[in-house]
Amino acid sequence: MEQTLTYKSIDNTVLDTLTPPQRSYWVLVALLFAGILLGAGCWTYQILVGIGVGGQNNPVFWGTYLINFVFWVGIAHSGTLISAILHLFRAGWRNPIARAAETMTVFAVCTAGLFPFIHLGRVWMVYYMLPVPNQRTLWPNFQSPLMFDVVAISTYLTVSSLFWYTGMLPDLATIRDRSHGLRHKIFKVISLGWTGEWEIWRHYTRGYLFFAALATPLVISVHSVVSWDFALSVIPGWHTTIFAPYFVAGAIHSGLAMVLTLMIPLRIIFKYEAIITTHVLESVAKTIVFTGLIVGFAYATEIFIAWYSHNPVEVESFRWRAFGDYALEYWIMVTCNTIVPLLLLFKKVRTNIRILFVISLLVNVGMWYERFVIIVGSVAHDFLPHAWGLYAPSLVEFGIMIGAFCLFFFLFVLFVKHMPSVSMTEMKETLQEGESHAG
Amino acid sequence: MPADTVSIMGIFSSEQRAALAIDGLRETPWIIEQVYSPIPSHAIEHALEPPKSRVGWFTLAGGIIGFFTGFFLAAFTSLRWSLIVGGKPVVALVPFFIVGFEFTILFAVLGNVLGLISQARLPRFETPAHYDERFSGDRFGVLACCSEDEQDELTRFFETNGAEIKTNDV
Amino acid sequence: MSSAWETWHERALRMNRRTFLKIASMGSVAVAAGCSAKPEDNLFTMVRATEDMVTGKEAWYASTCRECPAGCGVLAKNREGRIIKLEGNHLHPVNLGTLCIRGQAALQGLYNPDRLWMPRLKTEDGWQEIPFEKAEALIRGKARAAANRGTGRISMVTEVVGQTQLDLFAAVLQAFNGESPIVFEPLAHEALKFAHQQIFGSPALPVLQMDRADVLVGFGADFLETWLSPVEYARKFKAMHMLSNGSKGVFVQVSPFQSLTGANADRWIGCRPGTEAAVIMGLIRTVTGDENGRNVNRNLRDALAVVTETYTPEAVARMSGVSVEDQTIVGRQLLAAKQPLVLGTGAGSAGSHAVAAELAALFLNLALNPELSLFDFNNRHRVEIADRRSTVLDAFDAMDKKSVELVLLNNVNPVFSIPGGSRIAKTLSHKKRFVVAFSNFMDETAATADLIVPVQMALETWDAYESNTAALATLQPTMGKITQAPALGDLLLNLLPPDQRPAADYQSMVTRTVLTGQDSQTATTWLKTIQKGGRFGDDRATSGSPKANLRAAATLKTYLATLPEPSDEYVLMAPPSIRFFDGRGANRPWLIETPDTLTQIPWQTTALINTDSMAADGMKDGDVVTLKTQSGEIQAPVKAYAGVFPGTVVVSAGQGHSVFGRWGSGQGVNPLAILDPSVDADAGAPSFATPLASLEKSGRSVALATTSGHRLALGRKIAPTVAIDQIGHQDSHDKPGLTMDSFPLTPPLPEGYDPKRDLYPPHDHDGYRWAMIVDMDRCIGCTACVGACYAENNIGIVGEKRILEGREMAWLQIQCYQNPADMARLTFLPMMCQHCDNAPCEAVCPVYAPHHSKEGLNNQIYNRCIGTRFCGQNCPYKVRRFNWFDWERPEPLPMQLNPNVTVRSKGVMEKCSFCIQRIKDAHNVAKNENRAIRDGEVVPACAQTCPTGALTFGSLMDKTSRVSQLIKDPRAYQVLGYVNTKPAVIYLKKVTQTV
Amino acid sequence: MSTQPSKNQENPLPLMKIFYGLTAAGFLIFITVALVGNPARAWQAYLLNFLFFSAIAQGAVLFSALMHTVKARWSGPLTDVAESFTAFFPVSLVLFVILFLGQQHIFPWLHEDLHGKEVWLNVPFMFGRDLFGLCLLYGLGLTFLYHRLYFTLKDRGASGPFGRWLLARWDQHPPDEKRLASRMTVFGILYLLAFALVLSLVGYDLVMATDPHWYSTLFGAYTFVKAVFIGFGALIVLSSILHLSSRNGYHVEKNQFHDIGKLFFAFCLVWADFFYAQFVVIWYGNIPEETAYVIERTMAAPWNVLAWTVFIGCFIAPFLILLNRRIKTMPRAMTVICLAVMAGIWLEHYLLLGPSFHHHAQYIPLGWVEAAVAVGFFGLLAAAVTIYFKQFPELLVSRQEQLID
Repeated sequence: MEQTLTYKSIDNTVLDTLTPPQRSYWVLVALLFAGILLGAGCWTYQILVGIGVGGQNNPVFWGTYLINFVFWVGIAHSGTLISAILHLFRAGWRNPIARAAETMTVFAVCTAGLFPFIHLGRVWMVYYMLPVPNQRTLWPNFQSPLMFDVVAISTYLTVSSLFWYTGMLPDLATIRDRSHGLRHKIFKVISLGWTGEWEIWRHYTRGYLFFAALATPLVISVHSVVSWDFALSVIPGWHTTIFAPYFVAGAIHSGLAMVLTLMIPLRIIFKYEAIITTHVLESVAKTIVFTGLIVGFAYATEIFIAWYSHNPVEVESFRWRAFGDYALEYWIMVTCNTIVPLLLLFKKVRTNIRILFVISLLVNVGMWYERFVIIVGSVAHDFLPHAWGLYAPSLVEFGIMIGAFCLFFFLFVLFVKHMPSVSMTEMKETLQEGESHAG
Repeated sequence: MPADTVSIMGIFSSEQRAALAIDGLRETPWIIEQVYSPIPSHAIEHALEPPKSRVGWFTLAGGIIGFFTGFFLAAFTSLRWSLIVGGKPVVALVPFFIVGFEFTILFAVLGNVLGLISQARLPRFETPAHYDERFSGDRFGVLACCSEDEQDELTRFFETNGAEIKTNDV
Repeated sequence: MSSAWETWHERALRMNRRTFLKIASMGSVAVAAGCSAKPEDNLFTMVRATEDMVTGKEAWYASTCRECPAGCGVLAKNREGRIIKLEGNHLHPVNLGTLCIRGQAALQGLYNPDRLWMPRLKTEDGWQEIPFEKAEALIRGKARAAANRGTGRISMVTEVVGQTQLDLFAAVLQAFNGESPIVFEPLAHEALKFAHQQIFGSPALPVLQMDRADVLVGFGADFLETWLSPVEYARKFKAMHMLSNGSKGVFVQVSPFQSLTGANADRWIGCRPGTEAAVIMGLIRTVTGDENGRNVNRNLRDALAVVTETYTPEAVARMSGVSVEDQTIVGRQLLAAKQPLVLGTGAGSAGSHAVAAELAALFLNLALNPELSLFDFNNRHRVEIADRRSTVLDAFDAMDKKSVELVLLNNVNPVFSIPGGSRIAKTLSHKKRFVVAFSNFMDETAATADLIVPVQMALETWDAYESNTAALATLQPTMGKITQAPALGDLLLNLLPPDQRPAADYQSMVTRTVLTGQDSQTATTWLKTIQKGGRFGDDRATSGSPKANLRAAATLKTYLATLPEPSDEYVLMAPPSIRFFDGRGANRPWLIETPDTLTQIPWQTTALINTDSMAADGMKDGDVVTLKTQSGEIQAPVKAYAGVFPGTVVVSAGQGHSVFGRWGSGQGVNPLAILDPSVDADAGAPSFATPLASLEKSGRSVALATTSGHRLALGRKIAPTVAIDQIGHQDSHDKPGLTMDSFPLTPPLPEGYDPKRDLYPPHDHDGYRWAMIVDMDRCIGCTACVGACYAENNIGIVGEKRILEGREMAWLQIQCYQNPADMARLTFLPMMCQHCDNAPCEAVCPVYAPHHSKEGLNNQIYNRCIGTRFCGQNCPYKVRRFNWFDWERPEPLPMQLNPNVTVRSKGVMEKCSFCIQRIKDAHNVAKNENRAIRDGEVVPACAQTCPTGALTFGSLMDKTSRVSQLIKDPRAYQVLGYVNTKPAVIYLKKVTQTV
Repeated sequence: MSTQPSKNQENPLPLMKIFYGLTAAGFLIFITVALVGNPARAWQAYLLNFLFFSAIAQGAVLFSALMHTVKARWSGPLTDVAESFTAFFPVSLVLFVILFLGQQHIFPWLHEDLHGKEVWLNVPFMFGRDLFGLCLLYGLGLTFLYHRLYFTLKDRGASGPFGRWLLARWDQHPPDEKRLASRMTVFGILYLLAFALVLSLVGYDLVMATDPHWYSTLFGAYTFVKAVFIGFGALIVLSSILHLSSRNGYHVEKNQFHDIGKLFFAFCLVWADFFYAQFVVIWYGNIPEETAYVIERTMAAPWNVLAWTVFIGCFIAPFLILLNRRIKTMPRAMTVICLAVMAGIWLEHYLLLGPSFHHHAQYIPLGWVEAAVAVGFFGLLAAAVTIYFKQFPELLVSRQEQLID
């Protein structure tokens, strides 16, 4: 496929995606916006009446809000992973999807960032969590995992946005040079007068490398921090050392799946076949198998150590996970996250776009349930039997969840139609390498 | 530069050609004023052998500052009231390390951006006259200057290297 | 149990200082009571602040609890003119400073939003509010008319009241040619009284000196819940049953339904309903048998021989289902006892069976202890003045015959609490008859009246009440008026023409009662008495126990004939409950919201069925069944319960009101309605048990609003027990280690830290390290502490729906763990915030809302909390409570709110604070007197009210404090200690003994 | 350690003699101590070194499998060297079997009440499963190597006896190259999986279980990350030495050194991360079941000294040094750093095992016995690798055009 690509064809393919959209597009946008309004409505209602309109209770103080938070932060991960780590490893298949992945990251972080607010009992007091003293010079508690979150997530948002924007600069210039009128003016500004002269490239390449080098540990740290929201507690099923790597792997797992979920339709709609080749999708698929195996390994380890520990609380906690009230959720999680991805070992499956798409959806579902099983399943059944309880999400929570999904896709849909959803410059680089190998 | 010099822009359709031209020019007394490229080309880099960028120092500085900022922020704030939580020491190094780490990354990145825009002198508000819009697409430009009398020679040099010529008269 | 006495004595002494503080003065209240104002007026503006009414400072008034006939002494805590809390009066001999949950909830009667503020007259178009003067005039008119038309045209039915009031009633009725008032009490202990009458010649209810017994055998008397004087007997029971120098008394309960009382027995033995008497007869046979060395009075033996001969162990086993072994065990215990005491059935068995059992029980007591040294015949419970059920019913039936025109009802609800109450309703609603209900609530009976006149409640009025012969307790207005209602006494006095009035006003009558017999008649004496809350323990006649009349054996024989033959038909039992008594508590949210300790279910009424028979019938918890008797049918969800004899269905009485305010109406079911309305002919005892015509599954099933997820500890060291001979022995096989079983006690003090184990350095506390010791051997699960906690800490009421959702708010819960080996063996675990030294909840909060105070408390700053709920999540004990909503408090309930405790708004986490407001008060007092806080000076609400002294609070820094002593107890352990949170609540294991 | 090609004949092979010498010396000392001196100590040293050197070999081989699986284009000559460590696999297996003799001294839990853990912690089962695991791992490793060799030797020839034999075999019945290629990939992947599982198992069984009451879910992963860390270290050391030694044509590009250096740096960070991930969780929970173990090793004397040494030697120092870009491209410098790190990890192994064996030690009981046994094991490893290169000397011939597969 790559041979047919030229600088021009790349530019044209990408620029064609920026043509004025048809009505159907705006309908979609409108629908998504309606979804957002629904979510916003539910949230307002919750603020007015009280957090009790959700399903949380004692002992399950945390419900879908935290589940969705972790879910979206997870999604947010593979963006930077693909972009940064694979950039360091110089894996060629990264370039076609890097831009979309980074975009996904930025929007996913925004979506995730909403949930801690939605989750709060007194969201109007949220500024207590900002690092500013109150009138009696009392500051937030930096020993709290939630403060780690505040620091980590905001850092992550800043860094990934900057990374994303910096990466876009050359492409913005390209669009500027191919456009007229208002769009020209806008892109003239946002491309910061990029001229691709060597003096700029010299520093740019270097800076971008450091970006990647810094983003990589950041990705890992951020989801480790998220995992420590749970692991630093004492609750059986939460308090376990494997959580940090396990969550990171899980995050990448879900993120890659989401990349496929986004890329496959994009590829068809925008005729990206030449750029986002099946080879690229395959590589993503293979990585999913890998991450799937890691989370599988983690599931197994948890169960094994719980059994090995002979600590009655641990043992019961994990027995109940697999065979208790949430057994269904548990097995959905295991199946979708570790068993189903194994299908991708077969080239036939990998290369069949439809199946690939379905599997990517299943993994997303599985990862959502993983968070459910961990967050709800552990506290519902912890130390004192008399305090055991169950939890089921309420309609309000579902409303907000729908709103969140709509918000994410809303932003993404707006982006792909107005910004280069594939990095032209990096594609050209890939092309260059391709030639040099050929020659 | 002296008043009697002219800048001539050779526009190349391929990276290699541009690179060769650059190599060629560096043998001659003509000065390469500027090189334009849609991609960070290795070939051109080899040809130009530009000095190493100093962006990294900004990044490093940012990182170091960040680490201590984060760490001391955490320590300072907890010492305002010295409240004991969970029986842990008021200044708890182990968890504060996380704060320190995140700040390291944050400040390092900010330093990096600062370095980038200061070194590359971005943003720029007007594009140079000799800039060709294709430079952001599929063309490579080499701008060299010579004294007026050598103008034809340089032009010929470019053409032999398969470039199209773009001159902007001063 | 001398040591037991000491502890109680100490308690009293310790409290004395404070007591005098409390009753420092009154007087101003008289003023307050004198002035009248519109109810809606804010109290504070009404009450003139006088020396004892300092804003921001509480004043205490001694009075008497009238929630049940026991008549415990209370101290009412008055802030800015309104009572915010009731505590027991330490000088009152009945309850020595403690209260039960009903006593705690009395305030919710006072401030009940459904309370009536104005008289209501029934008209064609519904109820019409009329002024009190009009109501009074109306009654006077009716009374005059009735009196003129002839004698006996006026009758009155009253609850159990003090003698002063009773005399007044009599006088007034007489003045109008009426008959003497009927005293109606749903739980009137007719059978017991009858037995006493038969054997000793008078229907007395003597006070028992249970505390001096060493072996106690009960046959259903629920003396920890409703029987005679629960608080008193709870204390006395623990006095005999608590561990003291290595031994403790024995308590065996033989009954069809375990009930809370049986759950506290060393051994509960189930028997077929109604056959208690048979078991007792078997025991008499054993005891009076020649073979054992016990010298039983020959005449008695002969008298009984004829009756007992047929009751061979096998026969008894066949009738009652109590195995021969169990009978011998109980017999052996009784024979070995020095001071045995046998209690008959409580309410909860059919009339004649109860009579038989009570007679037999008395005879057994005689056989075991001829001089009945544990019966104080000179000191008798007030409730004995209540008329037998038969008398009450006759009175109502006679109304038509005698064409009674005016009926006065004083705070009684026969329509609800008498089986077949509908008949009474019919009588009362007869159009020719004018019925006046002196009642503060619209209940089933009031609804049938023509005129409802609210009168002052116990805490608002002057009165005197003879809790028992030895204790004349006084009542005084403890607060400014929130109602214009007159005292009943005054209202009745005004009915009489001024010249015939025995006194100008009722208060002076009370004064007279109080002063009679006192050497000085001065106002100061009166004042002192009022301040103390009554005249206690005056010297009274000390005649020995009366002569037993052995001919009663014959009566016993006839009654034994009525005992039921073994059959497999279901029997419905409707025992009164500790929370609702006869049902009068059913409109008080604290009582409804507090789960029944045995089922852990609030709000709902369940039908308890033996676990095995339920499984056999293929029923599961929550299945709704239809219970049919001759008198009707009810539907209730079933709940499996091991402490029920197979073939018995237990539906505790009290709920299921048709009319009883917003919380009472339509909540739960009323089993009384379908009980057999007939009463025993001679004894006049009603039935609280009736054979079921049928028990059918309705097919419906409801969710049970339980507050307990699971009832077994699953081998976790949560509520362990220790056998009495194992105390002090290392309970875990291996040496102190790191695992759940081997983890050592780690006090929340620097010495609790071990550098080999702890990653954190120990931290010191500033002067005090507050801690609580919970003696699980003393906890009887009565939930008085829970009620006190609700009252003290302004805890919200969430309602049935929220409970089902798992949003209960109780800071302190009595959890109940079952013994997997014997599901009927229960251990009660009072669970509240453990104020850990390494509290997992603190560190995870991003805003320091929970943190560790200098005195070791786990503080929760409400206005700092942003509701991340991380703390609740990370609390191993799950004792943190979150305000999911703003909880409703309809007016005038907010008047009860404790001004020293924040009322939490939605979105905020809360939990037990060790009553920090009381600690602060103690700090202020100590500071003013410039000394340290004394041990025992700070008493949290729960510890203060506990009738058995199971909770002890103090500072661990003070090495001489009681907590510091108790923590050395070999029974001491910490729940989940191995998690290393170093809880400041240390539990003492429950002591079991095999019987 | 260096090895030399059998190309230049005039050179006798002193190296082999040296290595055999070291081996012999080490094991003589071990046997003497084990028999007459202090058997416990000898066997514990044996266990320590077995774990350490096996991990090196396993980790180094992982490099080749990994590079092949991710189709990395830069690894070039490094993979050849990485594969040479397979030579230690058979040796390691034998060493493990020998370990069986010392069971009394290396399994403290044999003398404790385990409250039901016997189901898992009993010698036959443990040896059974670990032996099986190692066989599986090594089997897969060797099979992978076999396929690799086919392609390597095909276009580079083989003069060593074993190499010749292989080539001859393939000439007789040439295998289907496509199938071979794909099977190679499969075995590469399988090796990666087995690596993770088996090393976790070994970590749990032979290290974590020495304190049968302590557990940490991450410990298995921690073990194999550590193995990768030192494996890559060894790889760098060996290839640098070969690169520097004038006596062969082996040559590694600057950027290749840079890349492997970056990988090593990365795993330095991962190792630290995995350590911290366990430490912070246990620190924050403060649950004695977990803390006691950590406190004894990191905070209480005498072991805390060792802990700090390890931490500085394996993380702080390398981290600060390797931040610098140029240093990664200097074979000499990298050799020193890697050796230091490996020494550090060796101590770390000792830190994990020591306290379980020596309760309430007043001083760190680290001495010549451990050192001697280490020397012995080193000799074995070196010898094995040398033999490997004697079989395939072509691997050390410089190759300009680097093959990519």
